[in-house]
Amino acid sequence: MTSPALSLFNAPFAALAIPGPTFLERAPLELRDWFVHLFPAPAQWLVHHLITIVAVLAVFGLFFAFLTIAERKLLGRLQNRLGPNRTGPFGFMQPFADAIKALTKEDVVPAAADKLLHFLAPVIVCSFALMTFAVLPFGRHLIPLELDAAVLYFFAAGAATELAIFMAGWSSRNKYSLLAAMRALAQLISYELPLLLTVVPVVMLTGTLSTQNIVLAQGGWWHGVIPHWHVFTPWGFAGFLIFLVAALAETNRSPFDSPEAESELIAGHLTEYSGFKYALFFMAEYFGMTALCGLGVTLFLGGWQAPSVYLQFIPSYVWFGLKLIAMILLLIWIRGTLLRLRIDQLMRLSWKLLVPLALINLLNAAFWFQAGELGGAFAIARWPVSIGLAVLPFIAFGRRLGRGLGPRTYRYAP
Amino acid sequence: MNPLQICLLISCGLFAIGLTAALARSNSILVLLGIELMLNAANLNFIAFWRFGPSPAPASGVIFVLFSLAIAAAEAAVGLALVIAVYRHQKNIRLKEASRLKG
Amino acid sequence: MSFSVQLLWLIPALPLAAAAIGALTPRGGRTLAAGAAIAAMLGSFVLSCLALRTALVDPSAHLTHNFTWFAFGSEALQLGWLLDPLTAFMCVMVTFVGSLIFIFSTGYMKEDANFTRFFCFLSLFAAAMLGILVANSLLLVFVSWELVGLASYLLIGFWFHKPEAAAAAKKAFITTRIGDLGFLLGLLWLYHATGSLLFYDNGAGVLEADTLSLLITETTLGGLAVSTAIGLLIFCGAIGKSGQFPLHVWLPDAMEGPTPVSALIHAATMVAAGVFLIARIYPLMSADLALPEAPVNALTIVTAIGAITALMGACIAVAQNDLKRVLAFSTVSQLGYMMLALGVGSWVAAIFHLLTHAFFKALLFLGAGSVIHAAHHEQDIRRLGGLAPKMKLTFATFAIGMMALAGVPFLFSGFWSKEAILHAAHAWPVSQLPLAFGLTAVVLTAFYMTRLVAEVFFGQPRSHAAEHAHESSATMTVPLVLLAVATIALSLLAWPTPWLAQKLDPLAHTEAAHGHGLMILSIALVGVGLGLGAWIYLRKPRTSADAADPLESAAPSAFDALARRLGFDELYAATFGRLFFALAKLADAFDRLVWGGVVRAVAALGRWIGVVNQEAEDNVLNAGFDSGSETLRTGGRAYSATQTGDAHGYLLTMAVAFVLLVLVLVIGGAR
Amino acid sequence: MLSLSLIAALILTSAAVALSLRNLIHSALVLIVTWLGVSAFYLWAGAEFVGFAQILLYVGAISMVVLFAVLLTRRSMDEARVQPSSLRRVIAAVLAGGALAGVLAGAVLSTRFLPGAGRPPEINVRQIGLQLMGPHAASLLLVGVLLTVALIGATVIASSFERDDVSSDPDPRARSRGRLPSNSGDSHV
Repeated sequence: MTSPALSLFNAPFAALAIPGPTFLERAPLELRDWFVHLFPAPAQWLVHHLITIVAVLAVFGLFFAFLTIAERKLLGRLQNRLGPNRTGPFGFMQPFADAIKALTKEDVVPAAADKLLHFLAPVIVCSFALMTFAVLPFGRHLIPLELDAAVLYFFAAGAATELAIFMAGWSSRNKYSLLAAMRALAQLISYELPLLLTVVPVVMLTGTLSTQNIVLAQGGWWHGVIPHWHVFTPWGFAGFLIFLVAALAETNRSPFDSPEAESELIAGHLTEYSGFKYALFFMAEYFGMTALCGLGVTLFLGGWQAPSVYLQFIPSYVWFGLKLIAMILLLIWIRGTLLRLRIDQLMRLSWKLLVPLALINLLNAAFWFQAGELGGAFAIARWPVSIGLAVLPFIAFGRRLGRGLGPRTYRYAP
Repeated sequence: MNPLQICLLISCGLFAIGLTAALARSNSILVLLGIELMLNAANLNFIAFWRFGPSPAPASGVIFVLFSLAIAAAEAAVGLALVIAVYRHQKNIRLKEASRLKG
Repeated sequence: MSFSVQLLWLIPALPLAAAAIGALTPRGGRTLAAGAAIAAMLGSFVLSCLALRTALVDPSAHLTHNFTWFAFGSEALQLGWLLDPLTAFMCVMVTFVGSLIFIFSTGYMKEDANFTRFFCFLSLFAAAMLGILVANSLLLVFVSWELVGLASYLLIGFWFHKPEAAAAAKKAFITTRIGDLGFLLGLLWLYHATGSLLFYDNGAGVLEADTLSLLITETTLGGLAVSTAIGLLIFCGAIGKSGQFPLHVWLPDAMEGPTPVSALIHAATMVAAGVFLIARIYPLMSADLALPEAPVNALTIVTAIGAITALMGACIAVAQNDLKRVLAFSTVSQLGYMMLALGVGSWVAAIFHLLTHAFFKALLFLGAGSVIHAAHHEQDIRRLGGLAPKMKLTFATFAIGMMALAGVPFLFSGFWSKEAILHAAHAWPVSQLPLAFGLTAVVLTAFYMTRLVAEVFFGQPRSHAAEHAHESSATMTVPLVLLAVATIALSLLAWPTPWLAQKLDPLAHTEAAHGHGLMILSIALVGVGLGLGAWIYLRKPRTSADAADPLESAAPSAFDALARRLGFDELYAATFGRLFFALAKLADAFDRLVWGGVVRAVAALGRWIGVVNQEAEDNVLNAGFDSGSETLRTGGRAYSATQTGDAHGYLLTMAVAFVLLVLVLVIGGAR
Repeated sequence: MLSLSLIAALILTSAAVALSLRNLIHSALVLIVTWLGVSAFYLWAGAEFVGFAQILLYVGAISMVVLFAVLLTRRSMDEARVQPSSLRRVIAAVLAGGALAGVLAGAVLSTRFLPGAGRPPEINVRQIGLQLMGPHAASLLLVGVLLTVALIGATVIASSFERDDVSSDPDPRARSRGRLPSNSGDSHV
C-alpha cells in the first residue's frame, strides 16, 4: 500500500513537467532533472526532494546573508554613516565573518535553565520559518510543494514561532526573559488576527487556498500594461497596507520591535541566548520576514507575474525575486524611518485600528466582487464606492485611535 | 486487520489516556487537557470513518471535524478562563477544592 | 436638462435627509444641522425649478409615475408622483420661501439652545409639505398631511416650557385632527367607491372623467351625489388645516411658536395645503356642477365658508393688539379669499393668490420677526412704535408687504391676485353675496394693515425695548429684501398677460373679462381703507401704551367682542368642552358605580371562598403534605450525599457507567 | 502501514508522557507533540485541510492559551510543578481508563465493519468551502455565534476587574487585596 502522504509530496512536481514558454523559464528544472538522472532510479525521488530542499536552503541562506549586509549598509546610509565596509570588497564578506564569529563563540547556558527547551527553541523557530518557504511559488514552474491548502499550511507552520518564543522565554529561567516572551506573544497573537483577516479577502475572491492558483488568478493585464494584481484594487491596496503593518509586527521589525528592543530591553526573550543559538534566532527572524514578504508578493503583488505583457520574456522567478527584494527594501526603509511604538500603543493599533479595518476590508472585497459580477455600470461605480469603503473607515477609526491619549506623562519626574 | 480498526484502536487508546489523565490528575488544567485529548480521539474517529468507512458522503467527516475543532477551541478558551477565575478565588487550581458553587 | 418624473421624490427626500441629519446631530453641531437643512432646501429649490421647466413643456399634461406600495390579496395599493404645473409652481414657491425662512431662522434662533432640533423639525416639516405637493395618491397626501400636522405640532410647541405654547400646540393638533377625521372618512369612502386613490392613472385615476361620471351618478342620503359627499368630507380636512371657519381657532394661538415657524407654516405653506388640496381635487369638487338638480353643490359650501372666513378674519384683525395675531387673522381672512375663489370656480385665481400671499405673508411675518427680535420679544403693538427710523430696511420691506396685502394697485402682486378673485366672484352665477363679503373685507384689510404699520413704526416709542431697537443682522434682512423683490416681481405672473393662468389651466379659456368698473371700485375701497386708517391712527399717533384705541372709545362693546375674537373659544369651551366634560363625568360615574360594584361583589365572593378554603387546607391537606415533605426531605438528604461537588468523582462515575453500558451492549450484541 | 504505526506510536506515547509529567509546562509542550501527531494522522488519511487547521488551532492557539493559563495560575517560578496525586486515585483512574480501553477495543475488534472505499475520498478545499457555505451554512453560523460567545465569555470570566461598588463591599481592605492597580488609560512610566 503506497502511502498517500508520499503521493501528496509527489503530486506537485507533475506540474513542473509542463514545458515552459522559454528556455530560461525552464532552466532550473532542466538542471535539476539532469542532476537527478545521474542517480539510480530507486533513489531518484529522494534526490529529487533533497535537491529542492537544498536549493531553497542555499538560495535563501545566501539571500539572508546578503540581506543582513544590505540592511546594515542601507540603515547606515539612512543614518548618515557608512555601515560595514571593512570585510571584503565593500564589506560584502561581513555576514560570513559574523557567521564564523557566532559559530566560534562560547555557548552560555544559564545553570538553572531548562536545557532541553533552551536548546530546542532556536531549532524549532528556525526550522519552522524555513518550512514556510515550501509553499511559496517562486516562479511559473518553481514551487517546492504545491498544496491545496497552501495558505493554511503557511500559517500553520508560522504558528510554531510563538511556541519557540515561549520556550525561549520560559526555559531561560529569567523573569525578564519570561515577561518579554509574554509581551512578544501578546504582540504576535494580536497581529496574527489582522494578518489572517487580510488574507481572507484574497482567498475569498480567488476561491482557492493554493498559492499557485492565487498567483494565476492575478494573471492578465488591462490594455497590456496595468496588471490584474490585487494591489491595484481599492480593497487589495487597503489589504496590502494592513498586511504590511501586520507583517512588520509579526516579524518583530521596527517600529514594532519592542519585544526585543535592543536599546531598552537587552533583547527581551533572547537575553540568555548567545553564540550560534542567538544567530539562529536572528536568522529565523529574517527568514520569517522573507517568507512573509514572499506571501505578500504572492497574495497582493501578483507573485511571479510580470508587470506588463511586454516584459514577459524575463523569467517569472526573476520577477518574484525583484518584487521580494523591493518589498524587503521597503521594510528596511521603514525600519530606518519610524520610531518604535510603546507596547500599549502597539496593542491599541492592532485591536482598535487594524482589526476593524481588516473586517471592513473583507466586506469591501465582497462588495467589489458582487459589483463586478453585475457588470456594466456597476463595474465602474464600484470604484468610488470601494475607495470610499477603504478610506472612510480609515479616517474614522484613525481619528479615534489617538483619542484620550494625552502627551506622555512622567509621574516621578518633572 | 482492517485499517479502519487500527485507526479506531488508536483513537480508543487516546481516549483512554485522556480519561485516565482527567481522572488521575488533580490540577484542573491537566484535567482540561485530558478532556481535549478525548475530543481529539473523537475527531480521529470521524476522519477514520470518513476515510475508510463505507461510502462516505463527500465531505461530512471533514466538516464534522472542523466544527468539532471550533468547539474544542471555544471549550479550551472558556475552560481556561474558568481555571483562572477559580485560581483568583481560591489561590490554587486543585479541582478537589473547587467543589462548592458558592462564590 | 429635462427632469424625469421618476425623480420627483428627490424633492421631499432632500429635506427629509436633512431632518435625519439634524436629528442625529448632537446639540453642538449647529452649523451642520443648519447647513444641511439650508443646503437640502436649496437643492430642492433647484430640483423644483427643473421640474417646473419640465412641467411647462406641456402644461396640460399630468406626468405621473405610479408604483405598487404593497399588495394584499388581489388588491394592490398604489402610490405615485405627479408632476403638473400646479405641483411645480407650488414646489418652487415652498422651496424658495422655505429657503429664505431657513436662512432667516439662523439669525432669529441664534441664541436658542435647541437650535439643531429646530432645524430638524423645520426640515421635517418641509419634507412633509413637499410630499403633499408631489403626491399622486390621496393616501400619500394624507400621510404627508398628517406628517405636516405632526411637524407643526412640534414647531408650535417648540418652546414647550411656556404653558401657552404647549397649550397652543395641543389646540392646533386636536383642532386639525377634527378636520382630518373628515378627510380620512372621505378618503376611505373614495377608495370604497372607486377602488383607487391615485389622482391620475391613465384614465383610471379618481380625477379622470370615467371615475367622476361614475361618482356623480350615484347618490347617497339627502340626494347628494357621492362626489359631493366625498368632496365635502375631504373639504373638512382643508377647513381644519387652512384655518377656515369654524375651525380657525387654532391658527391665531399657533403664533406662540417661533416667528419663522409662523412665517413658514402658518402663513406661507402649511395653511395653503388645504387650498392646494381643494385645487388638486378640483375635478372631483366640481363634478356635481354637471348635475342639473343637485340639492347643494360642494363648491357652494366652499364659497360660503370662504366668504364668511374672509370677512370674519378681517373683522377680528381690526381689534387685535398682538403684532403676530393681527397677521394671523389676516392670514385667516386671506385663506378665506382663496377658498372663496375655489368655490366660485376659479381655482387658478385661488392658486395665484396662494402664491402671492405666500410671498408677502412670509415677508410680513419675517418683518414682524425682525421687529420682535429687535424689540426683545415685545409683540404688543401698543408697546412698540416709532421704529421706522431705527429699522429702515425692515420698515421698507414691511411696508411693501403691507401694501401687497392691502391690495394697493398695480405695483404689488397682491393687488392682481385679489382682483382675479373679485372678478371670479363677480362672474359667479349663483349669488353676488360673496362679492359683497369680499369687497367689505378689502376695506377692512387696508384699514387694519394701516393701523398695524402706524402703531408699530410711527409715533413715539412706548416702551424701553422699542426705544433701543436696532436693525437686525444680514441673515435676517437679506431674506426680507429678497422676499420684497419677489413680492413685486410676482405681478409679472398676471400682468401684462395672464401668464400663470395660461400655464396652470391651458384648456380653460382665459379671456376672463377684466371689467374695469369692478377694478376701479376695489381700488377706491382700498383707498377708503387706507385713508380711514391713516386718519384715525396717523393723524394722532398713540402716545402711551395704556391709552385706549380710538375705535374702542367709539364703540366699546363691539371692539371688545372683536378683541375677544367673537368669543369662539368661549363658545367652544361652553358647548363642546362642556359636553365632553359631562360625557367624561358620566363615564367616570358609570365606572365607579356599576363596574366598581360588580368588581367589589366578585371580590367579596372570592374572599368568602378563601376563608372556606383556608379551613379545609389547615385541617385536611396540610397534614398530608407535611408528612409527604418530610419523606422528600429525608430522601433529598440521602441523595445530596452523592453531590460532593468533586468533578473527579462525577467523571469516574460517568466512565464506569459508560464501561458498563458498552459491556451490556457488546454482550447483548454478541448474543 | 509503517507510517501509520509510527504516527500511532507518536500519538499514544506523547499523550501518555504528557499527562504523567510533573511539570505543567513540559506537559503542555509534549501535548503539542501529540496534537502534531494527530494532525499527521489527518494528513496521512488525506484530510489535508483538517490537518493544517488542527496545527493552526491546537499548536498556534490552544497551546498558547494553555501556557498562558499555566503561567497565570502560579505564584512563583517553581510552582509549575504540581503535587503528585494520591496513589489510590491514580490506581482508580488507571483501572477506569484501562477498563474503558479494553471494552472499547473489544467492541471495535468484535464488530464487523463493511468494507470501505480503497482510496481516500476526493475532496479539495473548494468543495469543503462549498459544503460549509451550502448545506452546512446554518451550523457554520451557529459555530460563529458560539465562538463569539465563548470569546466574550472567556474575557469576562478571566478579566481581573472586579466591580467597583464600594458600598456593597463590607470590608474595604478586601478590595485592595489581590487586585491590580486600575488601568487608567494613560501610562505613567
